[in-house]
Amino acid sequence: MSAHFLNVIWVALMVATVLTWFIGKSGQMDTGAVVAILVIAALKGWMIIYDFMALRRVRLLWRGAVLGWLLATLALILLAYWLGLK
Amino acid sequence: MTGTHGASHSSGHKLHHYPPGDLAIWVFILAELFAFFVLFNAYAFTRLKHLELFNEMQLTLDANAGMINTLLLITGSWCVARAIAAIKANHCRHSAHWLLVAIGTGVGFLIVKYFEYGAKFSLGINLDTNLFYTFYIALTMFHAMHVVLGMTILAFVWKKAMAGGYSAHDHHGMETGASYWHMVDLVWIILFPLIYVMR
Amino acid sequence: MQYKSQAVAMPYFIAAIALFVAQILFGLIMGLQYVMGDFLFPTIPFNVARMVHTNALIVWLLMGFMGAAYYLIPEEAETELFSPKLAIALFWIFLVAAGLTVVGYLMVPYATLAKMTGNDLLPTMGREFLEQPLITKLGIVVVALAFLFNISMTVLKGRKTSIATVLLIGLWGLAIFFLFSFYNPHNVVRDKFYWWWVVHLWVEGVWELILGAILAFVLIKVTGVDREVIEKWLYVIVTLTLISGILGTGHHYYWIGTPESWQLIGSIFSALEPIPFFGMTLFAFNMVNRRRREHPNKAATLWALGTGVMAFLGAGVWGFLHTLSPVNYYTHGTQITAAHGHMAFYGAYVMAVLTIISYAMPIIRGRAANSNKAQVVEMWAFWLMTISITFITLFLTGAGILQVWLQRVSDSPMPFMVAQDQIALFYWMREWAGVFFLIGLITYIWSFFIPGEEKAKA
Amino acid sequence: MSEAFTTSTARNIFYGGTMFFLLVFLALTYQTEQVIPKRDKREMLADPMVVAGKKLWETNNCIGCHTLLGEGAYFAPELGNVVKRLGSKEAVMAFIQSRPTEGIPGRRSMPNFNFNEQQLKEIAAFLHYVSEIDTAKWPPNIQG
Repeated sequence: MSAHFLNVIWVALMVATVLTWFIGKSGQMDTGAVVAILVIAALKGWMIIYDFMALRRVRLLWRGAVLGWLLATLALILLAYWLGLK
Repeated sequence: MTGTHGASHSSGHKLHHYPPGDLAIWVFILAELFAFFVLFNAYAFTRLKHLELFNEMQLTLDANAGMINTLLLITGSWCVARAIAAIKANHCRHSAHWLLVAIGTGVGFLIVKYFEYGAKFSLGINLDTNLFYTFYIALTMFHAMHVVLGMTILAFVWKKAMAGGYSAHDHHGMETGASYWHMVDLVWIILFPLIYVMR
Repeated sequence: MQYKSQAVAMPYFIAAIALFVAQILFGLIMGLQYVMGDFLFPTIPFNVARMVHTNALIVWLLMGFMGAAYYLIPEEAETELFSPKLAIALFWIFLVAAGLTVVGYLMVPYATLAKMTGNDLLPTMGREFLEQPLITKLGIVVVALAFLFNISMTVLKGRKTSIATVLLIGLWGLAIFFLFSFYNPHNVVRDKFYWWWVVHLWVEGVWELILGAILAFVLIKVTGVDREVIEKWLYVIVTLTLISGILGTGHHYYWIGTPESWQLIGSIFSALEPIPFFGMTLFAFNMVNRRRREHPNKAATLWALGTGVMAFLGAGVWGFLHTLSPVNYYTHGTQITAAHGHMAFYGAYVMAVLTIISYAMPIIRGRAANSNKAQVVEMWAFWLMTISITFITLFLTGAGILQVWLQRVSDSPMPFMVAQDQIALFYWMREWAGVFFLIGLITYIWSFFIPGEEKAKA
Repeated sequence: MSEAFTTSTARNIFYGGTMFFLLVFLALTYQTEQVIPKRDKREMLADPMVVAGKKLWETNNCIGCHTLLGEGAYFAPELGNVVKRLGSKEAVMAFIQSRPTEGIPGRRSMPNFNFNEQQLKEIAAFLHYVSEIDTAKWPPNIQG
């Protein structure tokens, strides 16, 4: 992993964090906002897992375990919020 | 200590058999992730039954502090990733410096948490104030203790790095510590929007 | 046997089995009292029988742990025991103290016993499982400390293996947490809170370290798998045990006046408690499948595998059934708890002690393994006892579900005693399963008296 | 398992993880001690009758048959709420006193402990104290 690439990932993560915060600050929390926040969280988690944890080039068993954790957690949270919005 | 993940980066497309660091830490990481998985879901589904309480109480939280802490942890994670990149290029001193900055972000995180909790505790809020605060304090405090543990591990790694204990050929131990630290970051990436932002 | 001081384990094992018999006999008395309320009344009231039943269990498991430690520590440390004489002396002190305590329970009304033994100086008696008179408790502390001294000195002068380390941490933890049995505040909530520091942190904490160490030791011996591999497994299992088990204490803090945040913490971490037990099952089977030799002692291997499975079922699965606070709200303090307790103690601790006895006794008696015939009988005993305890657990679970339904969930809840009459059939079936358990135990003891002609390499 | 998994790391995680969770547990214990004064009715312990009652409870091994707040033996009824179930302390005292010495043929029966009037009052005071503890609405109903 080149240092430059890590820097790009870092900046992307910082921007995404501010974006999440901004969505939270600005007005109504509707379905769109919840989905957006969760998608951002998924992307951030994906970057951390692939590039910081360096699981990108590890065989699927391990990569899948952690990615699966990320997606399963977010999916269940989405379900819970979706049930709450109804 | 073996350096199985060290020199093989140039080889390109071949997948590694094991994740970076000691497999023992990965068993621990998976166990911890599972615990947080249960905690997050417990929060999300308990919230369903107490929507008004959770929505109301969430507004009392300091989302700015939450955001700053997210930035700090991400930066810390980035520093550790840079430390690994540096050691792979055999830049021992650089690597150690990156680790120190990472520990610094952990300190920053705890300082922000100190003020955040201080504001809450001075209002007499504690673990048993109401169901939302039970979750808020249990989850964030449990996570904060992971930050402390992660910092402790990084401190050991830093000490060894300063003593020249790692090299491009052998940095298995550093990768072990790094993996744990990234896990602490990863958990917060979900914790922040869940507790502070999403209503 | 590599070190002759290992032989001090033998009296401990024999006494353990003798107390095991006493435990089961009193269990049968209690089981009968559940359906024939006046049985032996007022000579041996239920509470007295129960004290003997539970305290005999605790003491014989402790005897088993001590015997296990005396057997495996010299072999691990590769040196003779620090003081075999001390070990024998402690055995007699412990046995006499335990015997006198049981005689006291049976012969004297409990209140009188309390008065005679100085309970007024420091009231510690009359709390579940910690009913022992003050002097017995002090005796336990003295014996435990002297035992730990003996064992620790042995390890210090010899090789320090991971198995010995984990066993020592477990044993020291056992002694340290027992000290909380001397703390008995007037405040019932605080009394109960710290009472669990003995009970929970024993059986769902440090005892599991002892269990893991015993299992790891026997598995190394019977499978010939590399120590390196087994010790890694051991560390992973005991780590998972303590990271789930320590906070898992919270599942006892739901309804006793403690803060309600424990409902969250206790539910989450005790929900993780089956994981280390599942790890233990995988561990036992994995090692046996990868075995590098065929050890002549098949019975010991069977006990080791059985421990893995039954500990997971009893402690893991049956524990999980009622550990979440919304479920526990209805099941707390019913026969469900009794069902879990029976299978968990048998599967985890009884079987672990029987595993080490099964492995060590033939060797102490001068042979690598018992004769084929003796082993066949022992395996019969294994299946009889294991299947019986499974049925005891199932019947008690049935009784518990019915009890919860009639007394807790129903729109017109029944009084306790009325509900008990409704579930008498389950109690009868439990008692019969108990009889089969006793037959299994007798079979087990019989297996020791079948001559062992096979002389093989140790 | 492979060489990627070292015993020394596994051991360090064991020590570190255990210390970590022990510290969390101690922190929660501290929190518990802070909160329970509001729940445990400790002011009632100022009454020496309650304290004496607890000792009687213990030295007669009541827990050997009964549960108290769900803990104990499951042979006889829950007593954490018995004062509320029977309606009064006096009713509890009368029940304890009325137990036949020789039991009831074919049925479970509580032994007669030959308590004097003072002791009966102490036991009842203790049970009354326990019934006032805030147990998060447990038991689900008055039958215990």
